[in-house]
Amino acid sequence: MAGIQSQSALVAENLCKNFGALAATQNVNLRVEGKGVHALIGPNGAGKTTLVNLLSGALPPSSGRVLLSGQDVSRVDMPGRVARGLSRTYQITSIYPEWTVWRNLALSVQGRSGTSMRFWQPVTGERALYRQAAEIAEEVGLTSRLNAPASDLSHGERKQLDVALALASNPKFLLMDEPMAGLGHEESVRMVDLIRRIAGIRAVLLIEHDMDAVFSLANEVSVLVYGQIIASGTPEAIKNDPEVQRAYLGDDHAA
Amino acid sequence: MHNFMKLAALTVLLSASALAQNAVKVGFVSTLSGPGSGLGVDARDGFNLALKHLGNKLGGLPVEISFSDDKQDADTARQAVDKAIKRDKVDFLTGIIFSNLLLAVGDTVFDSKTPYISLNAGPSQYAGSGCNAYFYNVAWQNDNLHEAMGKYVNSRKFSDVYILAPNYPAGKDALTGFKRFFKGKITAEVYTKVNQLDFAAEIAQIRAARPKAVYTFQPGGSGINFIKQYAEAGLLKEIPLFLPGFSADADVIKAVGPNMVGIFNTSQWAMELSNPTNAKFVADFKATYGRNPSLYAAQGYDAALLMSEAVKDVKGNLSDGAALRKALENTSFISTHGAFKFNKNHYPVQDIYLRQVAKVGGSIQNRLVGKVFSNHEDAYAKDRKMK
Amino acid sequence: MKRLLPFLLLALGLALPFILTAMGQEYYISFASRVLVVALAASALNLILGYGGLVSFGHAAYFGAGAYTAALLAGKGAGLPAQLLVGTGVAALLAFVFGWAALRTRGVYFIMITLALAQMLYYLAVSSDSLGGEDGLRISRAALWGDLTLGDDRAMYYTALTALTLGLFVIWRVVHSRFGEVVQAARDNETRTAALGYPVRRYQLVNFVIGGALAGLAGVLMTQISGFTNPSLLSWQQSGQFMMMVILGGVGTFWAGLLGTAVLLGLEEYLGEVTERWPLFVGLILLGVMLFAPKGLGSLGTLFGRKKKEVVE
Amino acid sequence: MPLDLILEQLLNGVQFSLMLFLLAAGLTLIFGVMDLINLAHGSLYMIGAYLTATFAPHVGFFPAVVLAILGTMLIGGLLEVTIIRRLYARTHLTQVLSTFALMLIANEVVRMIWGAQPIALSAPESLSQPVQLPGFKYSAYRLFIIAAGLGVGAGLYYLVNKTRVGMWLRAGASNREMTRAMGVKIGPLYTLIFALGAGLCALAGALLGPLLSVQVGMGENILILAFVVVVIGGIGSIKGAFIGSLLVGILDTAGRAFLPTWLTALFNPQLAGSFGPALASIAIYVLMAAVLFFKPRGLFPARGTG
Repeated sequence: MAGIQSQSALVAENLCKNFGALAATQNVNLRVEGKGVHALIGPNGAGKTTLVNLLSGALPPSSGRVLLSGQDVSRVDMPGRVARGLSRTYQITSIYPEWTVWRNLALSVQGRSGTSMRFWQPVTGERALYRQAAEIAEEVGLTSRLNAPASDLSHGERKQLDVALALASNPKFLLMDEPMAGLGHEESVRMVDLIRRIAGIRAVLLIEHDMDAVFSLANEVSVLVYGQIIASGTPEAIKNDPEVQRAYLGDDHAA
Repeated sequence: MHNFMKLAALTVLLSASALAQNAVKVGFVSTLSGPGSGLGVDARDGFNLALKHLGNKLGGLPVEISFSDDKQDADTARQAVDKAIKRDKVDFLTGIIFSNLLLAVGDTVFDSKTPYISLNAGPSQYAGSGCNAYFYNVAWQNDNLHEAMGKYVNSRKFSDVYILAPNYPAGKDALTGFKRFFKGKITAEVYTKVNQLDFAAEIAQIRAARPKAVYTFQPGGSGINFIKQYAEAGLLKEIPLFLPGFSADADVIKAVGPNMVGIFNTSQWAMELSNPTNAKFVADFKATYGRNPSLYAAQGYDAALLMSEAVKDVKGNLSDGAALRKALENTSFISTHGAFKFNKNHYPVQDIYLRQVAKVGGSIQNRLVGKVFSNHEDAYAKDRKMK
Repeated sequence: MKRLLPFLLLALGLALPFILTAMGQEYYISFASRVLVVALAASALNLILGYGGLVSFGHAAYFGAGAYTAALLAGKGAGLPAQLLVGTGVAALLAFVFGWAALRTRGVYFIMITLALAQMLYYLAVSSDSLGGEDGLRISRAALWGDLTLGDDRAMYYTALTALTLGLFVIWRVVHSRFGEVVQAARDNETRTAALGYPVRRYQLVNFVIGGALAGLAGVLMTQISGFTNPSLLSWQQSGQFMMMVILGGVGTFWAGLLGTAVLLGLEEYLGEVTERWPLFVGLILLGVMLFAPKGLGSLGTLFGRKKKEVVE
Repeated sequence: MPLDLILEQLLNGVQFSLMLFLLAAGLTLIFGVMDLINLAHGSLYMIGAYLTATFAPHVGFFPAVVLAILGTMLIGGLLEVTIIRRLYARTHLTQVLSTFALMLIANEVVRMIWGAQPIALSAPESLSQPVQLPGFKYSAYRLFIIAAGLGVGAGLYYLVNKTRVGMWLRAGASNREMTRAMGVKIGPLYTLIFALGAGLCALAGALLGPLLSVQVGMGENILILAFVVVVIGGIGSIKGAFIGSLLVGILDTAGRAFLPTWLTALFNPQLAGSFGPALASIAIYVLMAAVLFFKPRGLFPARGTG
C-alpha cells in the first residue's frame, strides 16, 4: 500500500534535531498518508512537539529529510509547506484573540484564495472570503460565534477555532498537536467527532494524551520515547506491544 | 485649556504692543543649552550687562527682549527666528553663535527686512559676494583670528606646522584663514569629527609626525579636551600649541586649568584693553556673574551698544528702515575694544591682538602681549556685492 | 460621527489659515505646516510600528533620506514634482535595503539594528562633504506656479495638508486591504500567520517600504518648510521623537500620528514659551503616559494590552 | 608605519574599549537578565561623572570616584525600585520610551543642579605627567584607566563565574524561569544587578570625565556605542560585551588613525580627506550590521532559543 500511495505522503526520513547536547529527535522515520488518523503518542518530554515543528517547518532539522508528496521540503519554510498542502494546529491555541471569529477565519481563507499582495481594495468588501469563512465555521460548529471576539470564546471553542484556521487552507495533511488538551468531557466528544470528519478526506497526524480518543480514532499509532520511535503499528498491535507497555502505557495504567 | 487661554491672551498682548512704536523689540536667539551653551550664555550675559548699563533702554527707548534657545540646532533656530519676526515683529535680531545656524536662518531674516546684528558668527558667505544690507557683524569675520595666528606663527618662522580642525565648513574656513598668512610648510592638515571629545588617536599621529608646532581650532568642549589631552600626552612641552582666541578664553581656561599657562592665542578683544567701556564691562561682568568675561561676552556687550547707538541716531524712529540701516552702517561708538568701525561689507575693521595665558595674581587668565593686525579687513570685503 | 471625523478634520484643516489670520496669529500657519508634515512621517511610522508591530528605532533615516535627496535635487535645479518623486523613491529604496537587513532579526535585535543603520546614515551625512557635513544643505523654495513659491506660508500649508491627506488616505486603504490584514495578523501572532501560509517577512518588508516611502515624502516637504536639511533630521533623537509621537497618539490607532504630533509639538511650543526647562516636563509627561496610560492619549492601542511574549517552541 | 605609533594607537584603542566595556557590561546584564532596554544607562554614566566632579575638589580624585560610584549605585537602586521594575513586564517599546523619558528628565535635573555649561574635572595631579614607554611617552592617566578597566573586568569575570550571585546572573541571562526555580528572590536580585550596572557606569563616567567632558548629554553618544557592543557581543553575555568592546574600540581608533593615511596612499588627498572621516565614523556600524547578518543573535548569545 505504501508504495502505491507514495506520491501523496508526508514522510520523515532519519530526522534528527539537537538542541546543544540534547538530542530532542533521534532518527525518526515516519509516514503519514492517504486518509485517516495516524496517532503519535508518548510520555511528556518525548519530543512530540519538536517533531511537529520539524514536520511543519517551524524548525530546521539537524539532519535527515522531510518529504511532502515525494518532494524534499527540508529547506522549505512553513508558508512553503502550507502551499504544498501541509497545515497544523497548536497545543497552546494560536489564534488572533482581538479579532472576531469571522475575521480570524477570513484571514485564513484569504491565504488560499489568490494573492494577498493587494493594497487598495478593502478586504471587508470581499463577500466570498466571508462566505467561505462562514462555511468553515459551520464545519467546526462555530457558526453562532462568528461575530464574537476570539478572546470571548471558551477554551473548547478556541480549540475549535484553532483547528478551523488550519482547515481553511484546505490541507492534504494536517498535524494536530494535542487538540483535546484541557477539554471537558462534552467538548472532547465534539472534538473527536470533528477530527473523524476531518480525517475522512485527508491525512491527520494526531498527537494526543487522551488514549480513549487515540484508540477510537487512529488507524495507525506510533510511539515516541526520548525522541525515538520505539514502535509503530495498528492500535491493537501497539496496545499489546510489551515494550510500549513497559515504557509508556505501564506508567499510565499504574496511574 | 485654561493654560491655552492664557497663552492666547499673552500672544494677543504681545501683538497689541507691537503696534505701539514706543519700545525697541529685540529677538535674541542663541545656544543656551547643550554642549555649546557656554558660548551663548556668555554672549547673553554680556548683552544683558550692556542693557543694564544703558538703563534698560536702547537709544532712549525701553527694550522688549525675547530670548530663545536654539539648542544648537538649525531647525530650532529657524523656528525661533520665524516666531520673532512674524509673531513678535522685532526690530532687531541677534544672538546666534554658530555659523551653520546663522546660514540656516539668513534667508528668513533678510526676506523680512529685519536688521540682524551678529555677535559671533561671521561666515564668509555673508562677507563677500553674498553680503546683505540687513546683516551686520559686530565681532569678526570667521577667518580673522585664524589669519592673525597664521601671521604670528609665520613670524616665528616655524618650519613644519600640523593643523587640524573639525570636519565642517567653519573648520575648513579656519584652516584656510590660517594658511592665508602662514607661508611655511604644513606637515599635515587633518579634519576631526565634529564635537569629538577624545583625541588620543590624533595626538598619537601628531607625535609620530614630529611637527615644529600645532595649530588647531576646536569649538566648545572639543577645544577643552584637545588641550587637556595634548598636555597629558606630554606634547605641550615638546611641540608648542597655538590657538585662536575662542579656543583659549575664560571658559576654556576655567575648564583646563594650569596646563593652559603659556599658550598663545589671538583675539580682537582682551580683558586689559584700556578704554572706559572695557574697564566698566570687565569690572561689572566679574561683579555681576562671578567669573571672568570671555570674548563672547564682550561681543554680546558690543552688540547692545551698536543697537543703542543706531536707535539714538534715528531718534527712536524705527519705522524708517533705510535710515536705521544707514545709522548702523556709519556707526561710531566706543566698543569693548575701542572705537568701532564697519567695513563696506558690514564686518568690522579692527585690530587683532596676541594674548598669552598666564598666572595673573591668583587666577589664570589671558594677558595682552601685542598687536598682530592693525585695522584688519577680511579677505572677502573686496568681493562685496551688497544686496 | 466616526465616519464624519475625517471630513470634519479636513474642513478644519482647510479653514485653519483663515481662522489664524482672523485671530491675528499668522505665525502659527507655518507652525501648523510643520505639524502636518511631521504628522505624515509619524503616521508612516505608525503603519510600521502600530499596524506592523515592528519597533523601528531608525525612522529618521527615511525622513532624512527624502530630505537630503530633495535638497540635492533642488541644488541641481529640479522642481517640486521631481523632488517629491525621487525623494520618496530613494527613501523607499533605502527602506527596502535596511528593512531587508533588519528583518533577519527579531525583537531587541531588530530595534538595535534599525537604530544602528540609521546612525550609519547620520554619520555619513555629518562627515560627507557632498552632503554638506554638519551644516547640511540649503535650498531655495520650490516654485508652484507663477511667482508663488513654497516660501509662502499659505502655499506651504496647503501643500502639506494635501500631502498629509493623501498619505493618510493611502495608509487607510493599505491597512484595510488584504495586505493590511496580513500585516496586522503578523503583528498579533507571527507564528500562526506563518502557519497559515503567509511568508511573514515578505509582507513586513513591503509594509516597511511603504512606511519608509511616506516618511521620505514628509522629508521632502520638511526641506521646503525649513529651506535646508541637516543631519539632525537623521539623528536617533529624531527617531525617538517619532516614536514618542506615535505612542502618545495611541499606537496602532489610525489618528495616532496626527494626534501625537499635534500634542507633542504643541506641548513643545507652549512649554517653550513658559519655561526653559520644557524637556523636563515633556519627559515627565511621557513617563507618566508610559507608566499609567500606556495605550496613549487615544485609547484604542493594541500593542500594550498584551504582555510581550517570547515564543518558546 | 612606525611600530611605536601602532603600539600607541593600540593602547588608545584598548583604553577606549575598556571604558566602553564598563558601560556595556552593565547594559548587557540588565538586558539579558531583566530583559530591559535601558536608554537611561547613559544618564547614570553622566551622573557618575558629575558626582565625581562635585566631590573631587573636596576629597581628592580617588575618594571622589568611590563616593560617586556609591552615590550612583544608590540612585540606580532607587530608580529601579521606584520606576524601572514597573517596566520589566512591559513591551520593549514601552521600555525604550520610558527610559527615553528618564533620559530627558535626568538631563534637565542635572542642568538644574549643575548648570548648562560643562564643569571641570581634572585627572589627579599624580597622574598628570606622561610616562616614558619604550619608544614614546604616554599619558599616565590613560595607563591607569587601562589598568582599572582590566581590574574591573577581572573582578566581573570572578563575580560572574565563581560566585553564587554570578551563578544567578548566568542562569537569569540564559533562562529567566530557572532563576525563579532556584528559589532566588527576584526583586532584590534585580535591584542589585541594576545598582551594579549603575556602579559600573559611574566608574566609567568618573574615569572618562577628565578625558572627555562633564556635560549634560555626555552619555548619549557613548550609550549608542555601548548598545552596538552589546548587540555585537550577544545580549546577556559579559564575555560578548568584552570582545565586542575590544572590536568596536580598536576598530574606531584604527579607523580614525590609519584610514585617512591608507586612503591617501590609494587615492588623492582631497578624496581621502573627505571620505576618510566618513568611512571611519561608520566603520563600527558596518561591523555591527555584518555581525548581525551572519549571526543574528550576536557573537556569544547567552540564551539558546526563544
